Amino acid sequence: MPTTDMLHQPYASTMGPLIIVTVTAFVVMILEFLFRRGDRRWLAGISLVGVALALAAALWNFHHDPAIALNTVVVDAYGSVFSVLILISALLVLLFTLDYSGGTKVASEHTYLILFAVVGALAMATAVDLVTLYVGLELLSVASYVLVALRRHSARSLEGGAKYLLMGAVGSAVLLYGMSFVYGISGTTNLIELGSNGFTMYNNYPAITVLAFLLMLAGMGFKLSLVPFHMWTPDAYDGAPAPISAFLATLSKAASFGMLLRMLLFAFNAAATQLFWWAGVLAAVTMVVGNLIALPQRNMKRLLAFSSVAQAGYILVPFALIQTSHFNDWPGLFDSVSFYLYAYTFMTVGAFAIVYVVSRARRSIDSDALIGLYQRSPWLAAALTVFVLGLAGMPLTGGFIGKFYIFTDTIHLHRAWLGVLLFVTSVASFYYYLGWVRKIFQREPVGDIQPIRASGTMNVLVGLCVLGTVVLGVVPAVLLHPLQGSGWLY
Amino acid sequence: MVEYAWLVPLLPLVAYVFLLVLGRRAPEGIVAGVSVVLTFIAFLVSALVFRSVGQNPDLTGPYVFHWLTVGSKSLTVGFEVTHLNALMLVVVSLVSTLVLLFSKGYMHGDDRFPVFYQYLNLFVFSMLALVISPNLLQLYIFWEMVGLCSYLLVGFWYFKPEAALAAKKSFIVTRIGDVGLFVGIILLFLASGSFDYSTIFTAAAAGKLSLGWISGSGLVTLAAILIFVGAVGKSAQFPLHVWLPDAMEGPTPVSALIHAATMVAAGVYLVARCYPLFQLSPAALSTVAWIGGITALLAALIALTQRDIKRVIAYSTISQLGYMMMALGVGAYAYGVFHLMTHAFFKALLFLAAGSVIHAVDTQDLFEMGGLYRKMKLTAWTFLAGALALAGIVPFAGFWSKDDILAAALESGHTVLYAFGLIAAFCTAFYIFRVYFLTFTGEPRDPERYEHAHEGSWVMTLPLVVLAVLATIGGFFNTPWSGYGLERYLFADSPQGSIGVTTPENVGLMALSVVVGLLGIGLAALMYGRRRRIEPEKLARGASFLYQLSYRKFYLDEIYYFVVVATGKAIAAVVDFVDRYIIDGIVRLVGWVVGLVGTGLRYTQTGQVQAYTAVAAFGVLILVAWAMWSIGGVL
Amino acid sequence: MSGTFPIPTGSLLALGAILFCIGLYGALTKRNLIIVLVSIELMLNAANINLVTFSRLGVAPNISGQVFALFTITVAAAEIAVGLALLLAIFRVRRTTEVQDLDVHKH
Amino acid sequence: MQFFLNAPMIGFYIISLCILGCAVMLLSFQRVIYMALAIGGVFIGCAAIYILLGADFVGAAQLLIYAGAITILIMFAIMLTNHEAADPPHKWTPRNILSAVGAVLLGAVLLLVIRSTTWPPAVDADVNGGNSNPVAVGLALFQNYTVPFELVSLLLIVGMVGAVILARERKEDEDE
Amino acid sequence: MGIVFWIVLAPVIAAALLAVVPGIKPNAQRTLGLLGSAVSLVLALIAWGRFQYGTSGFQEISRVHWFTLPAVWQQSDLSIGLSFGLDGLSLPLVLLAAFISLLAGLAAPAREGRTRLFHLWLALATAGVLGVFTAMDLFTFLLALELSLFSAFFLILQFGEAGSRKAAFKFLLYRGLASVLFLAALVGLAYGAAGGFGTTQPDTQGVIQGAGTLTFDISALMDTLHKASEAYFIPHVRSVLFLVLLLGVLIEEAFVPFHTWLPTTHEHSDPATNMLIGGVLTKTGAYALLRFGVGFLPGEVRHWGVLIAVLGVINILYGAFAAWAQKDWRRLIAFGSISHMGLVLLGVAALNPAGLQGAMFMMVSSGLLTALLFFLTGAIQARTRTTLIPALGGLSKPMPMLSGFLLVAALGSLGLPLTSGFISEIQAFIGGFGTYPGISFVGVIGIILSAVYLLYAMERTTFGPAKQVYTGLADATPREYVPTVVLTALVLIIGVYPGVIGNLFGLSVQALLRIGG
Repeated sequence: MPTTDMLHQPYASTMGPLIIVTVTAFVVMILEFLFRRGDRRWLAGISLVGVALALAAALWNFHHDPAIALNTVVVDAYGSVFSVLILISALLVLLFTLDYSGGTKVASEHTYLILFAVVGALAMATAVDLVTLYVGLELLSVASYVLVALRRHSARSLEGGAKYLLMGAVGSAVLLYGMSFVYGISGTTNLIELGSNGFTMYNNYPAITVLAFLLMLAGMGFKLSLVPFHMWTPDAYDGAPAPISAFLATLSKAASFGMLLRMLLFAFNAAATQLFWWAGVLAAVTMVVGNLIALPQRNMKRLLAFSSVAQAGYILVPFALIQTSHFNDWPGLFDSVSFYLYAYTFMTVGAFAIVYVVSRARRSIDSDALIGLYQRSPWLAAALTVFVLGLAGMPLTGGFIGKFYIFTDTIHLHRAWLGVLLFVTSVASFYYYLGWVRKIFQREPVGDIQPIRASGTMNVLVGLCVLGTVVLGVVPAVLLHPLQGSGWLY
Repeated sequence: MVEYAWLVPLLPLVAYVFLLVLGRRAPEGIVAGVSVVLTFIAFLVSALVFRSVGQNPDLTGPYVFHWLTVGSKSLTVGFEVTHLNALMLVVVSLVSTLVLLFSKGYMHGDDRFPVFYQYLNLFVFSMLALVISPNLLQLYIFWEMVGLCSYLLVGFWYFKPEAALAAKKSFIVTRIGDVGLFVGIILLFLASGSFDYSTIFTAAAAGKLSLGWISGSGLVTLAAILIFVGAVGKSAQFPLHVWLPDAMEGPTPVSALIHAATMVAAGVYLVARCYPLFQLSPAALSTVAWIGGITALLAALIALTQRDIKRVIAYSTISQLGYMMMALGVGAYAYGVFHLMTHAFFKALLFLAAGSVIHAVDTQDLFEMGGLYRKMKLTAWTFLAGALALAGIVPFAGFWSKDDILAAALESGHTVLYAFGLIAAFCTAFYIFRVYFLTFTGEPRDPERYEHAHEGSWVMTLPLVVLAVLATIGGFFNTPWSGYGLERYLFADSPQGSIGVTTPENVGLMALSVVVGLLGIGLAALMYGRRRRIEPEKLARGASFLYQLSYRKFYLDEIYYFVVVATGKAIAAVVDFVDRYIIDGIVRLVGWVVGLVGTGLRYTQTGQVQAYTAVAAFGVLILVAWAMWSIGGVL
Repeated sequence: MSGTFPIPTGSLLALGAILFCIGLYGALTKRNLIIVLVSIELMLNAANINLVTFSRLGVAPNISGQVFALFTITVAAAEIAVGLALLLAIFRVRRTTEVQDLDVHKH
Repeated sequence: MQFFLNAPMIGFYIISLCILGCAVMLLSFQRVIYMALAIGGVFIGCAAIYILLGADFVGAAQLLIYAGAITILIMFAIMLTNHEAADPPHKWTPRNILSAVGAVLLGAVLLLVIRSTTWPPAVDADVNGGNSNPVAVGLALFQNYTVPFELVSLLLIVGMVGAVILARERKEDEDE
Repeated sequence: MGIVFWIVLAPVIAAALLAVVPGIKPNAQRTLGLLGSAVSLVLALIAWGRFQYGTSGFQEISRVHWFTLPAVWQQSDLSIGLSFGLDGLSLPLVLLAAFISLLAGLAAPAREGRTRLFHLWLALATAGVLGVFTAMDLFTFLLALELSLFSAFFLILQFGEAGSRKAAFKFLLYRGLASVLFLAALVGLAYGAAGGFGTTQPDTQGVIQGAGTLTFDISALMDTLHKASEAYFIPHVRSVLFLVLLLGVLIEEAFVPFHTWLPTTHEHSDPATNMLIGGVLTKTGAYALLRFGVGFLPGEVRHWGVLIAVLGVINILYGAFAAWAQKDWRRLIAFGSISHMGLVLLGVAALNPAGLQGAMFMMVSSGLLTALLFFLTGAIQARTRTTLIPALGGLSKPMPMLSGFLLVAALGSLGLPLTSGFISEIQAFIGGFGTYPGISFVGVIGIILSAVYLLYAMERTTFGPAKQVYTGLADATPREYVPTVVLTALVLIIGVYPGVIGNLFGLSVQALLRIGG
């Protein structure tokens, strides 16, 4: 085990975003403690600035050669792609909270808790060490548990938090148990070392390798709400404050996918063709169940929860393709995963935001609250239409390109049935997504119509999300081009 | 002149377009005038064509233009004049002119007088175009067009439910036959690569018609029979004759023109036109003969008892068309065409006369007429001429043509068909004089109607007179005294000389058929004449079954209704049921099941976190156990 | 000092596995939220036993396993702290600590 | 795998028995407070195993954090909530049976996997690199695991703050 | 950016303007929407004028590179773009689509507060179908298909009558599924053509090697698949791909037994939507069958010819019988069009010039006639408030012109000569009899049945005694004359001189077949 020169490490180019967000988190926390009274929305402003800086740093990292710090944190293009995604969703979620905390009273600590969670997420995206990944995951998770339960006087919120915590803890126990086996048969927790002795590992301990892989996959499955580990999802999303639901659906999921990809591929690259079939099974089950269960759902947040389950299934599809691909092909798979995640993030945050605005204005979370939205607020109606059409995979949104990309992957790599299943279940999802659209454009009798107005922040947020969704659909090259250069060196 | 034959159909088309432009409010005089004049010019042109064809047989080649390319084959349209269709042109345009003139009087005062003339002109155009078509495709096109006109004209009084029904029936029943023609010409096209008569006949004669799945001779027979099926529909031959009597719901001039003189004869014309093909297939020919014979007899038997004046004449038409078919079937090509021509004259005459009567008394029921001779002498006399021609009494036109046919049937060895023909001839004489006596003689049965009856204006009587003259002398075109002019004329189409058989004079047979005709007239006179010797009612009661059989048209309409229509409706109902409840039911079931599964899955979200964890734990268990089992060596 | 270690790897791992399953069973069946949390801790402990075992007896014995176990312990502590705080909050609102009573969310 | 008796082996069996016994007790007690005590036994037993395996520092940490802090925390939690809480007597309800089947089957699969694997020879290796165990752990922490170490500190802060946020009574947001 | 690009883009621009320009009056909104289709139509007519009759390939090619999918496979990137072009197969359908969408826009009544949305969706749907017919690569095709799917969904949903909700979702789910099957089959074929399903054995790690460059370009794929489809496909893979494509066609085109969405949709949609769906949208499946089925896999078409032909005949008869039993004009028209499109299957199965040409004619003809029928029944419905056949009757009296045109449309539908229906029918049957005489023999019964159900409906609609309630209803207004006369004229023009469009696709059809060997 090499000793490490702590002083001469490429901190800036690797841990820049991480450090910036951490510092911001502490600053916000301390300021929060110091100024206990009054409106503290400006704290969110500070955190926004911090995240924006981190985002700039992460983008700047793109232009750097891949580097590794402390044997642990690596920033290659791949890490940057995920860091940027995480920071973008953090930005959106923070914008969301700005409006939310203005409208609803929640414990004001959410700002720095979110920032800490972002730190965990960034660690998950950039670490190449099982311990770091695990700790990052837990940091994200623990912060999330608290965030979900943040409306401390609401049983819904608390119970959502408790359920998330219980299942999350079981999940991390399963994950950890799997990790322990990986460590046992390789003798290292470092992904790069793991990658280099993967062959020996698999050849000597095939059963243990498979076992460890599945346990880790399942453990991550809890976080990613893959079927059958998804059942906490609707309850937690339902109970959590709206921005936190969006946070769980996007940021948390993106980070977990980043971690899953890196962890599983590094640890099991040699055995990839034997192992990733199981990801395909999970993806298939997730797509089918996630979409079916969403069909009769009327509660908008729960529906979005199930939708996010189904979408996780779509994103998992490329993982299954690892089974049939060459190592050289993998970057393409990551590209499709990350592209879809980007598109998904914009669409989902936007949808949550509008659902929040509408449900607050109409004092109902039932999807019937959407009826007549087009008359109440054409802008929100149009935006929500864009989001759900995107989630359904309509052309000219990022969702379509993303699905198409994943689909071409499945054909490339001889898992066409998964691709077809993806689209078939998407067709089933038309039913509930467009069921919303139907309600949005359904006409209400005149006289009952009170316009819905969203706050400025919310409009900015929704605008950004629409922009993201549409830009990714119309000029996908914006993202595809940088992705093309991405790959990983470590 | 032949190269101007296209003018013949074009002139009525011009009239049609002109009327279309004039619209529905045009004055009757202009409408009728333009139509009659243009059609009359068409008649003159066709007469000139007829003459020049007769003088110079070499000028008849087809004039065609490219129409559409199918694969490597070029389809053409154009016109062609043969001896046969030159004759047809004359007949059609002549009868058309007369009927158009007659209609001026008959339709006077109708709301849609211009529309009626539009339709008629369209019909005349289509019929003439059908006749001069140089290929089967074009023939089929106009074949359907005349069908359409028939549909429109039968349903002209659309507000009468019977007319609507009859129009529909006429179209659908003829369409059944048309499908046969359709398939037939497609097969011929596939086998020969062309729709042109000449190409097809040449190939057929050379034995070069071939398709992979059928022998050459089999194909000829099949195609001929399919073409004949088309003719059966259009010419109202058994078993597709049921539409024609119903078509009498249309205005009477329509019946005269379309359902007696021209369109229904198109089937006969078609068989005649395709005669080279039929000649190659004895089976097809005997099919034609037998269908014709059966139709002639059957329709004559039905006509015996009908009460509606137009229906009697309609069945008569069917019967006479049967004669023509029989003639063609037994090989007497020239006689078939000859009868077609004479029939056109006397049957148009009969219909127009009947129309004149109907116009006068406003009823079609024979038993509401009577004694009209006193009011309508001209009509009665002309009707008598037509009736005598139909009954086959020397020297009226029908005698010559019908007698030739009967003689040819006997000559060719079809004794049974000859017998059929003879019986039918007896019936013919009987029923047409039954009509005559019931209508014109005796006492008026409905005095009120009788009071209003009067002869029509000259536009109505002139055509009657012209046709009566033709019905009287029309037979002389093909008698020993004219040197069998028509035969010679027609045979010029064929390089081999005569087409089919001709028979020598047989005075015995002639006498026999005249006697039979006279017997029929006599019986009619005994039953319906001034001094009744036989009570028809008693007879009807005495032979109740036979009477009912005839009066109910052998129950064919009912049989068809139950066998075809009801079955079809039942299938439709079943299909609809299957569609709504089984196919769509399955679809809804799938949707329902999916929804149910979704709802079921939704109810797995019990809110119990330990249940959630249990599901997850089983998920892990299944994954791990499955994997361990599949890699082997562990479980 | 390379001798043979007296305890077979399999036995230690088996102990971990059994503990893991007992923890799982507890997490699935115990009614009190605290005990459920505790059962989950058992599962984490099982993983820790594995880690420490492998740290000594794995393919390449090294200290990492122990360090990992330390991290796990810390993480578990944080997790249970939050869990217990959550429990208190729930108790305050719902006056219960039974898992079955967490049923606000359904379907 | 050879079966032989020696001091560490006997110790291992005793400790294992303790751990599993306590764990089973945890499952079968009805009073919540007893369960909490049983868990303490498990934690201590684990610490013994760690020490047996030469991981002295981890064992100590286990004792301090788990057996000490966490058990106490649990006690507090029980006291603060319904300290009379008790499970009803154990019954084989369908849920319990199903859970037991699941757990047993999973255990069986895991054990079979472990048994079917040929583990590397149990070499009595030195993992401490010549240092004492705590020093070795410290070196590893600060050389290779600096980042997780820092992260875990954040985690602890989050845990602490989170616990405080959730647990404390606060007036300002009661009017929600 | 060639002319074809603008043909597709014009409605999109119109839609975008409709979406963003605020505060314009409904009439202006309508004009804006119409302008989009009108520009498309004019451009399509110009393209027609410039059409090079001597060539069979795509003309007027416009390509726009859009983005590049970093390829997973063989390190070759997949360039995704929009490329449009016209050939003899697509130009008639483009003209049809532009025409009918313009007329549908004209036919649509002004709607209280919803004119904007209606024309927006109409324009987008138009752009979608135009894109489908002009697409020169698979991605463009699929994209356009989806666009038309969603836009039409909204048209049905928001502007239909009671029950339109279920109908819209049925439409969406069915056609969505069809799109998926197209996607699977077409992308699969493209990969196959690039050697993706090569006969090369999997290597040691189970990874299958391939060779060649991936392209979505339709003409390139036609070449490749024609030359070497044996080399690139294990036969059963090719069969599976073809069957998936066929299934997609069957669903997309509403063929029995996957048709139930069509009657439901028509029954609950407004006339203008029905014109668009019945006239244009239901031709995309058949177009795909020609373009991809025959164009890419003629061997498979031949192999499965009996199946396709039998399906065709089943559709002809089933549609006709079902139409006979219908009480609602709109359902009747729907089943009638199913029956018509059955003939397309028969023509395609025949795989000879006459059959394919008949299929093309039938698509155009059925489009025109269905649109005309829907327009007329819509106009009648606007007056009588019903399309139920038993409730109508004697309409010739109050509205002779509408009745007259309805009759023309019905006669065209039943394949009367000198209408486009006949040209289609006879060529399809010539094709059918050329290859499958026995099956075609059964199919011709459909000719009788079409007369039966149409005349049956006519008898109860326009004939008969005039009903009291309908006296005094107005006949066609000048605005209604435009679509009626234009559509009728087109039906007749094609019927009288079929070469007017037949010349367009003659060569393309032969090109399809020559490739078929």
